Amino acid sequence: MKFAVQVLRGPYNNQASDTAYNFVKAALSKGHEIVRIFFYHDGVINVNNLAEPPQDDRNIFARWTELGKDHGIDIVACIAASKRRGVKEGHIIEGTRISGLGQLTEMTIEADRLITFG
Amino acid sequence: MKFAVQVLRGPYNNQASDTAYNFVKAALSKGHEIVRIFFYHDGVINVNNLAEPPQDDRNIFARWTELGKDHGIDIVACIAASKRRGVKEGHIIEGTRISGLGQLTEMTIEADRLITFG
Amino acid sequence: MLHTVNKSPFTHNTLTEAARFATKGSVILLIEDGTLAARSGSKHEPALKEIMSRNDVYALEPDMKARGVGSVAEGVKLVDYDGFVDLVAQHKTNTWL
Amino acid sequence: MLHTVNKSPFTHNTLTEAARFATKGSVILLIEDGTLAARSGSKHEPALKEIMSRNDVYALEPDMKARGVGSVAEGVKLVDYDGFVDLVAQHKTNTWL
Amino acid sequence: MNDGTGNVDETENDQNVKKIMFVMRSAPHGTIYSYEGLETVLIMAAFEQDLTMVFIGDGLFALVKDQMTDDIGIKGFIKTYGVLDDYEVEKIYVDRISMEERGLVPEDFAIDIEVKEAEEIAAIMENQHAIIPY
Amino acid sequence: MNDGTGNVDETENDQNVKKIMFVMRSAPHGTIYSYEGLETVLIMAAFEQDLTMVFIGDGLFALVKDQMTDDIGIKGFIKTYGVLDDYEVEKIYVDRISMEERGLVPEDFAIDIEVKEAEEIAAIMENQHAIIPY
Repeated sequence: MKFAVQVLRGPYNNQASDTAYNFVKAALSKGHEIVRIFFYHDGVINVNNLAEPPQDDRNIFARWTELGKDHGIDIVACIAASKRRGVKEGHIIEGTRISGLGQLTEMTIEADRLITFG
Repeated sequence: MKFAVQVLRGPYNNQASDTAYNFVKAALSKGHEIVRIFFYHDGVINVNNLAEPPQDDRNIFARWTELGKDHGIDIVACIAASKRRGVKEGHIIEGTRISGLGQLTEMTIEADRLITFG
Repeated sequence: MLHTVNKSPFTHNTLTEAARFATKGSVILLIEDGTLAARSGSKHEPALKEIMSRNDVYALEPDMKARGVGSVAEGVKLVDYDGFVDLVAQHKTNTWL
Repeated sequence: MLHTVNKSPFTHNTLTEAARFATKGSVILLIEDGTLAARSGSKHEPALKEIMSRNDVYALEPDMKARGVGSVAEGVKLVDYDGFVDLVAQHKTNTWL
Repeated sequence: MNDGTGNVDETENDQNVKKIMFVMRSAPHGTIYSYEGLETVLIMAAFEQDLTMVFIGDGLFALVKDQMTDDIGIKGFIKTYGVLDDYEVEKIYVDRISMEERGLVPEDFAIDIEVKEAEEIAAIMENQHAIIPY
Repeated sequence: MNDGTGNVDETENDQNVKKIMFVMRSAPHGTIYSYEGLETVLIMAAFEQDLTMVFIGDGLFALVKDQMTDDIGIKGFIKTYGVLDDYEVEKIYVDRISMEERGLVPEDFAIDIEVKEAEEIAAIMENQHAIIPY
């Protein structure tokens, strides 16, 4: 089945990023397709590449990059939301991109299921 | 009277930054001293200099810089919280700095009043 | 003591919890979404009246106006940011997040 | 329909609100802080039982274990992330933030 | 059928029209959620999707008339709701219990809304391709 | 008096010891607030302030034993509370009503706490130099 995933909260501050990641991993292992992961609201901070998370905890940023690399998942942060929060082209993690809400629209239309984590 | 101000939420996402700013402006105009403004949790995003807020709305980032410049207020973002959220030395707005929780401790001790916005 | 509350009473239990810790003479200040508690005619008004029987309740007028809170429950005192500063100068402050 | 709830029932009215919109056959899944609703012996348990009289309630076990929720209220079904995925595959999903 | 001008065939286009419901539960100004939510609605309306907006809980306050935000220094967005009509977003529902609990009446709102019971809203919800909460 | 070694005089130091109360109301893991709050407590303890921690509402869940976070992939921090004793943070209070409403008993907590009535906590609150909420 085709899943689209929206994440609305920032990494570490809220658990939404973690739950989304664990959900996506499980969905992939069950053979589902992830159409796209779209970050909105504070969720856009997930793609910031200037973070240096504590060594003794999970690295949320590196996890998204790996997920994109290993499974070819399209990972997009909303440009309007990014501009308000200082997430900027040139300072985002590998394998992600910044784009418009059209990407959210598209994935919602295309997917069998939209699930939001926030 | 000496006030110390702590802000715990990110700009635009929550109103806390706005309320803190309006409070500080009023306190200064009434002759109070602001010992320091300390950003913690997602509050650290207030000092990110990569943001480009919409032209037709207030610029929260520019407001902090002006406040620091016009009134010589010390504005500090917590380093541990900043590292988790991608706020980094070299990418912060003018007139602010990144430092440790010792700065929160110091201002709490020194001020007559600590007020938290979150 | 000044207790500030910035969450809506319709969705969060923050105001109820803050009121439990307000001693005689303590003051409660509603700000941001917390000012939604100061509407008259809502389901929450009796609880607000109960709190006001023990503690003074203020509301930040700029936040009320921003939310189009037309009619203010009787007994709620309105302050602007200057009044907010005065309350903090008069009392130690606890913020109920 | 699958309704997910990630807020604590002790501090937010989210679960109560979600339950009001759950039709017959709809399923509620508690995740994150929402799993605190699945504790047995809490003030919220009667409300949970009331909800379970109409709708199946699941709780995400990894989140329960993370919160040390020792004793689970009778009737709550536990799922792991695989089970969460299956529920989403079976139902359209609405997230109650 | 593609007419060679780059326009997509109408029929094919219709297959891409999905029922999408926005569940608006956030009060305005305290958080940006209701504003950013409205931005999404406008984009999806431009994509000509079959949209429904449902206001539940404190989401209703986003629609209240006479929001004067000058003193908090935040740009208000109540006027933006007026644009929904131009975009043919016309299914705008308000949950009756949420309204009554907040002491609101339909005349308090800046735009035309239809008051519905939770059961009616739930039934419409069941009929959607996707639900987006803000 | 400064002894010339750079050590601050004891008496002067004592004047800088303030009563500071942390009001912990956040559940663990769903947000980072209770964890980042604990980080602040430990720093202030290192500055040898006179600290009190009060757990109210869902804040109590941060202290519950047997939090197993492996399956959510988040580093747990319940063990860090054990350090408080080393830092001589000993005034750790739990609100009785919050505890009972959640079906918790003192034996559920990973560290020694004292159960107090809201009135007692409020009285201690009145006596502080500053209150810090997380």
